[in-house]
Amino acid sequence: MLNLEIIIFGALALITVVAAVMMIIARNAVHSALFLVVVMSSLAVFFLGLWAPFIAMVQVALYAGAIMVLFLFVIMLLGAERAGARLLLAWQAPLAIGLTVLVVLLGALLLLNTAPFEVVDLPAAEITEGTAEAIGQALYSVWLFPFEAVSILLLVAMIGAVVMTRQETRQEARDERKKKSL
Amino acid sequence: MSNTSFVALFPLFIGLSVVLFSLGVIGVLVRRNAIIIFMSVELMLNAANLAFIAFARSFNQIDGQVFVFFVMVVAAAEVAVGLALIVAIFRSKQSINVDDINQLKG
Amino acid sequence: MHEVSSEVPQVFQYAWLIIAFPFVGVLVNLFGGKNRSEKTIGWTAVFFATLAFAVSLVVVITLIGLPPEETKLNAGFDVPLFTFFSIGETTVEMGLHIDWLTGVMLMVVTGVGTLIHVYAIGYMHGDPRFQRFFVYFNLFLAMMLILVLANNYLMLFVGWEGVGLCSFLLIGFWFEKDANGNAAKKAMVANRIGDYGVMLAMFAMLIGLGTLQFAGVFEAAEHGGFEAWLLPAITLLLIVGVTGKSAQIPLYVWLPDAMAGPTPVSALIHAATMVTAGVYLIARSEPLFHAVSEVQALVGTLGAVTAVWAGLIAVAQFDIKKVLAYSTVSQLGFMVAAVGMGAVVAGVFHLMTHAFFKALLFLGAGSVIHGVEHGHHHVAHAKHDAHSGHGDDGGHDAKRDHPAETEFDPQDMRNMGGLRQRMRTTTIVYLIGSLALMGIVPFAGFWSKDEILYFASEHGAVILVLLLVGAVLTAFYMTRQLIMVFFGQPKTEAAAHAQESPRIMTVPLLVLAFFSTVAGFLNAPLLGLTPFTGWLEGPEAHHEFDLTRALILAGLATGLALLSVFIGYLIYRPKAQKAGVDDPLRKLGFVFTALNKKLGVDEFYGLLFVRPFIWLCNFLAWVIDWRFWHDWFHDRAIRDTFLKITDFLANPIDKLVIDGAVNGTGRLVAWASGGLRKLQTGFVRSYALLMLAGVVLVVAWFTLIVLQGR
Amino acid sequence: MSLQQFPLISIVLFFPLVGAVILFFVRRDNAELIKRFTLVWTIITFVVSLGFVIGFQSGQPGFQFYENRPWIPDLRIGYQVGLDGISLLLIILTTGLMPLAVLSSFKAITERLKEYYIFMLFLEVGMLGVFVSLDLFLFYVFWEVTLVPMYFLIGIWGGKRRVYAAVKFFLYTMAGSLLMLLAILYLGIHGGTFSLPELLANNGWLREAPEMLLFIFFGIAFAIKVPMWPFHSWLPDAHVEAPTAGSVILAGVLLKMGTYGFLRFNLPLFPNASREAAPVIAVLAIIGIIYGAIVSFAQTDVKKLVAYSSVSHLGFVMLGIFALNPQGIQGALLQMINHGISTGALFLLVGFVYERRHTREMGEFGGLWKILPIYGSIMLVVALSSMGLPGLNGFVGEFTILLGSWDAGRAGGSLGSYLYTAFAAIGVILAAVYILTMFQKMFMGETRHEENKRLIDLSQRELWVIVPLVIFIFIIGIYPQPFFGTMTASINQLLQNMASGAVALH
Repeated sequence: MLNLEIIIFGALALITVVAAVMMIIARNAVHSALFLVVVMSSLAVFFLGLWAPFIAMVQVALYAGAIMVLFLFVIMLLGAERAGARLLLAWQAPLAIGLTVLVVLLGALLLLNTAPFEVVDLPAAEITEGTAEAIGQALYSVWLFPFEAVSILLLVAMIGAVVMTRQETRQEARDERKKKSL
Repeated sequence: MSNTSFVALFPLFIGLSVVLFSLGVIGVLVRRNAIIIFMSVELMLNAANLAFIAFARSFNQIDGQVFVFFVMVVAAAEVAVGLALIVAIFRSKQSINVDDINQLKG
Repeated sequence: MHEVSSEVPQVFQYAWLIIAFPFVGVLVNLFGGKNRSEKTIGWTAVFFATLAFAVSLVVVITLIGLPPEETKLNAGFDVPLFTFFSIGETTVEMGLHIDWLTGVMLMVVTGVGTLIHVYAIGYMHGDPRFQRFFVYFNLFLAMMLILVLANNYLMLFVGWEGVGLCSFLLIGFWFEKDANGNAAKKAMVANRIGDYGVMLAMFAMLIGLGTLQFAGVFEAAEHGGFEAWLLPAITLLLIVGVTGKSAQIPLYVWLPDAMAGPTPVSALIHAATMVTAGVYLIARSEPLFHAVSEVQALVGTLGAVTAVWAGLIAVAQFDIKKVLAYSTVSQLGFMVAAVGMGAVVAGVFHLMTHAFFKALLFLGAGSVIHGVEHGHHHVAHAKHDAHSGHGDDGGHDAKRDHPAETEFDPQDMRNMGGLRQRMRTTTIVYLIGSLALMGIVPFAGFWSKDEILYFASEHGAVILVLLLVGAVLTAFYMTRQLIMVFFGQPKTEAAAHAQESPRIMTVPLLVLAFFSTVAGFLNAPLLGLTPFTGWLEGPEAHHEFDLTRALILAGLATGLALLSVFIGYLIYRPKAQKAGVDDPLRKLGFVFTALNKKLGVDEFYGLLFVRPFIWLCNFLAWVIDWRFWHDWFHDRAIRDTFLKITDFLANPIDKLVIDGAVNGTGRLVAWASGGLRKLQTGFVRSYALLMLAGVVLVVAWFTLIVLQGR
Repeated sequence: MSLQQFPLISIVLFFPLVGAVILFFVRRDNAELIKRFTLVWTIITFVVSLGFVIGFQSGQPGFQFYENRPWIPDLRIGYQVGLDGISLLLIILTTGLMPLAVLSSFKAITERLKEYYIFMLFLEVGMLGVFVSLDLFLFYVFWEVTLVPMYFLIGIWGGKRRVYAAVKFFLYTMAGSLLMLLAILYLGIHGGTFSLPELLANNGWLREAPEMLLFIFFGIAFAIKVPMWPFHSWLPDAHVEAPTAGSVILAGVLLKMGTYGFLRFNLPLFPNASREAAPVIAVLAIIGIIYGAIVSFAQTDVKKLVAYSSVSHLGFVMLGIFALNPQGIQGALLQMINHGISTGALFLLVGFVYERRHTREMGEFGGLWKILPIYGSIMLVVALSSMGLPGLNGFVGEFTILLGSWDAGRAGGSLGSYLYTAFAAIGVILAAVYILTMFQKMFMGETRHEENKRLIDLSQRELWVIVPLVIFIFIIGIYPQPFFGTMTASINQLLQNMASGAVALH
């Protein structure tokens, strides 16, 4: 049984990592986006296995669905599939990769040298499952204030996005010209 | 799928999270396409989410999941604003190459 | 001696109305006077002045009814009003003080003031700033009343400076002419110099004696217990103020220039009331002066010298008002000498009579000017029928109607002569005023001047002789003026066509003439009439009166005056008939020119004070403050030094870099600085990379700690 | 008293800030709305601040409306505010001048309205903060906060050499305040707290402190702000270049921050040093009085004249403060208010005529009184108040200051203070000279310039700006006791503390 778990995990993890790597190295931005969708979907499966069905659903709907569609939309809109012809900072790539590997190794070293983490498996009945209800309970009781704050943040972001991308209307352009002539 | 057993793989989940996060970092540092950089950031966020969920499961607490929820909301907001920024920049500079945007050069 | 009666009569509680009424007049005319007719404005002002007069009258009548020892000088009643300020140990309480000195001043100020208000309605007729004039006039009345009603030096000072302000405003009333503005400024500044002294005197009093209330100050001065220098200092500082306000040497120079104002102003402010404020101040502070006889002697001499000095200058003036102005300075010298010697009653008495006859003379002169201008206008009108379309509105803006003929000066006595035929009333009242001023029996001036001379004879020969000379000069220049203006033949067309002034101007003249005649009998010791002394000094006061000496003095003074009149008549009578004849006194040559040029005092002051001051101002402002401190020190020295230092620091470093490229040491610097500069690439990704490097360092640090901790 | 517990100070303090934030969201092309909003907002601030006057208990020397909240507790820095008799009138002056300054800018400011009014509101926050802060650190923060909006007010809406003036203003003040920051840090570290009341309560540690050095460090910052001679060089530049409202606020309130600083910090914290430095400062103040007056006389630019006259007037204030007795200090405090009113009004009036003729050279005017009778008359009243005519406000301040300076000699028993006073009082004469000369040059004489003949008298809006100030000129001049009454208790306590602090050290 353990093996089955490992196999499932291993397969999914492999898919995830490969997709992530592909996302980074893909020349075409559209491809990158599609690989990212793969990563996110497989992560959703992980979430499901970790007793978080609500988050898994949200992950699929929000990330794999909405956000990625937005990405694709912008890529298509700008025609930016192949941006970045000039390579200014060539030396940066190896350095970045090296540093990342270094930090991972250091982290590993750190973890291996700390006390091992005891994981106690609980019987199914005692596991708190992240159902919509449970999350809702938590959100509207303990986390009410952050929840509201985050909703305002969302609103602000929405307005900001609208303001930034808004085209100047003709009326305004005319006003601007008038002011300059004054 | 089993109810309980994934928890035994807890270290692996953390490891996976680390790998994905590192890939995100490399993506941010290596790619010049602003959109891809953005996607890499999303990847990093997702990696963190995975760690959160794994920890929530192992500690048997719902708070981790709630936090993931918040992270997602923030990510959504960030994407909205970020993409709007990219669009705005593209309008003025006809490019989304971050290396072209260096007005702050010292 | 200075105890304040506890029972204040009910009437005095309302004495503040005396001040309030003119203020109400100011407000009414200021805010309600726009677009009103001259009549409304003028009579409103007169109305409020009359109200003040009425209340004053009630106060004075009440004073008569009270026992004299309660109402004599500096006994009187205090009516507290409000606390002006109270800080630490120093408190100033605003309030009114009512005794006979106040009573006399009230009568003079409101009485003469009201009459001149009436006169001004006629005189100012047609002036474009008619409203403003009466606002100022009422304001002046209010300020003067504050001055005389105050029960402390600070409130007195408020009135003191207030009247100075009104004087400034009214001298500069026709401010279009630069000379008027200059005269106004000169008056205010000279007064300010005097006020400086009064202010310091107040500090000395408030700190040294603990209070500014008259009663308290005098009591403290009597009891002593302070440093010896305090009283001399206070009195001397007060004298500085007096020389400013009452136009004594050395600050008298503003008063003749002040004649630039309209004539009613000269009469009210610069003859009858404001300039006597200094005399009032010394009279009021009599207990202080009493204690320091040296200062008294000084003041007496100062006044006497001023009397002669100004009398001399008056002899050689041609401007009808300038003669009167110097005469005023001279007469103020008499008063100051009197109160300086301690003869408060005589000084105040002369103040009162002088107020009547000098106001009369000024108003008479105004009437003359008015008439001559009218005549001039008439002549000019006939000549230039075409271009002067104006009717005969007020004579004094004839100049403005005929800018081409500004050379005609309606105030120059050489343009007059023979006016007695055309201006009968004016001539008569002017004659009365002149006789009173000369000190001819039985007019008011005789009695008051005689009393001053009597006290001077008690005090010492110098002052007496000086004052006698002053009296002789007075008689002479008044004779000269009378003959030049009223007698002989008209010297110009204008004088020939002069016209008597309207009733509204002559009636106040007649009233004043009446008082100039009879006011002297209020204090005529030769006749045994001394109610005035009784009022001011109380019943117990009683001087040893030497009748023989008084008679000799009176005879001497009158005789000298008559002699001087006769001499004047001899000199001027034959020459006064023809036009274009110069002053016979010019034969004196250099002396006359010097006197005519006012002894060069203005030029002297200009050379000694004004020009150096202006030079100093310009030097400090432009050379020291601007070119040196602002431009050189800040902009050049500090800023450029800073720039040079940075330059100095930058260049050697640059050179180091170049040198280093040669000898290798600089390479490190170049590399480091280049590397550091490269960090500021503006590339976001580079920054992110640096961040990652930081993360690596932090994690490495942690790892190190953990590994070490094991 | 309920009003005392109500956090009125915080409300008044941050009310303009809220206004600035709201203004931020107003469309910039809606000029009328911006102007009216700012005006109404500042008026409301003023009305609310009148609560201080109503709730103020004048017999009490301590801080009232006191609030204390932790801010940076680790460094023992607190948000500690309160007011007493020293700051009360200055606060009212600030809130009261603000609507007038705003109203006066309605026509003068035509560009970047929104930023202008936002800066004005910011400035008000800073100024109020300076006057209410009881924590040294908080005080410093507000002190610097006032610099920024003023810098922009001069630098953006100023005259021809505005950038030069703004930079000079900024650098000059900044240089001084850095020294003050050092001294504040020293006090905070060695005294264990930044709170002024606490520092005063246990000032025993000051025994070891280099008191004179700290006094000088604080003193230079304040002296530059005052500005005391010879640190006055930034003032004419700043005043001449600043827009009218900027000058009004600068002269009316910002300069008072310096003198207020001396009163609030230097005297109580360093009593011995104050006593020792008093003669020196008095001499500097007297030089300032006479020098300012003399230099004013030679000016041809009327705004510069008024600016230099500030040097003279502030010299009086400094002299009063360092007389170190109730008369001098209360007189100085009242003179601060008076100067705010009179000089503020003078700058406003100069601004009015500048808006009409676009020049400030006195030679360009002459005979204005005939054409602008209302303007001339108001100018006369204000000018007279500035030269200290009795019955108007300037006199009361100058009189009590000189009285205090005269009194200062009684304790020492030397003739020195009498000489000081005699010299300082020369300033009163000189004030008459330069003010009257200015008045004569501008308003008397013939109207020589054709342009001047077409000038129109004050509009209703301008009257609304200037008349309140004129009314206060009269009120303070005739009945000053209520104003003195508010400060008596605080000043007495200050002097008592100084005396006892000095005794404790010897």
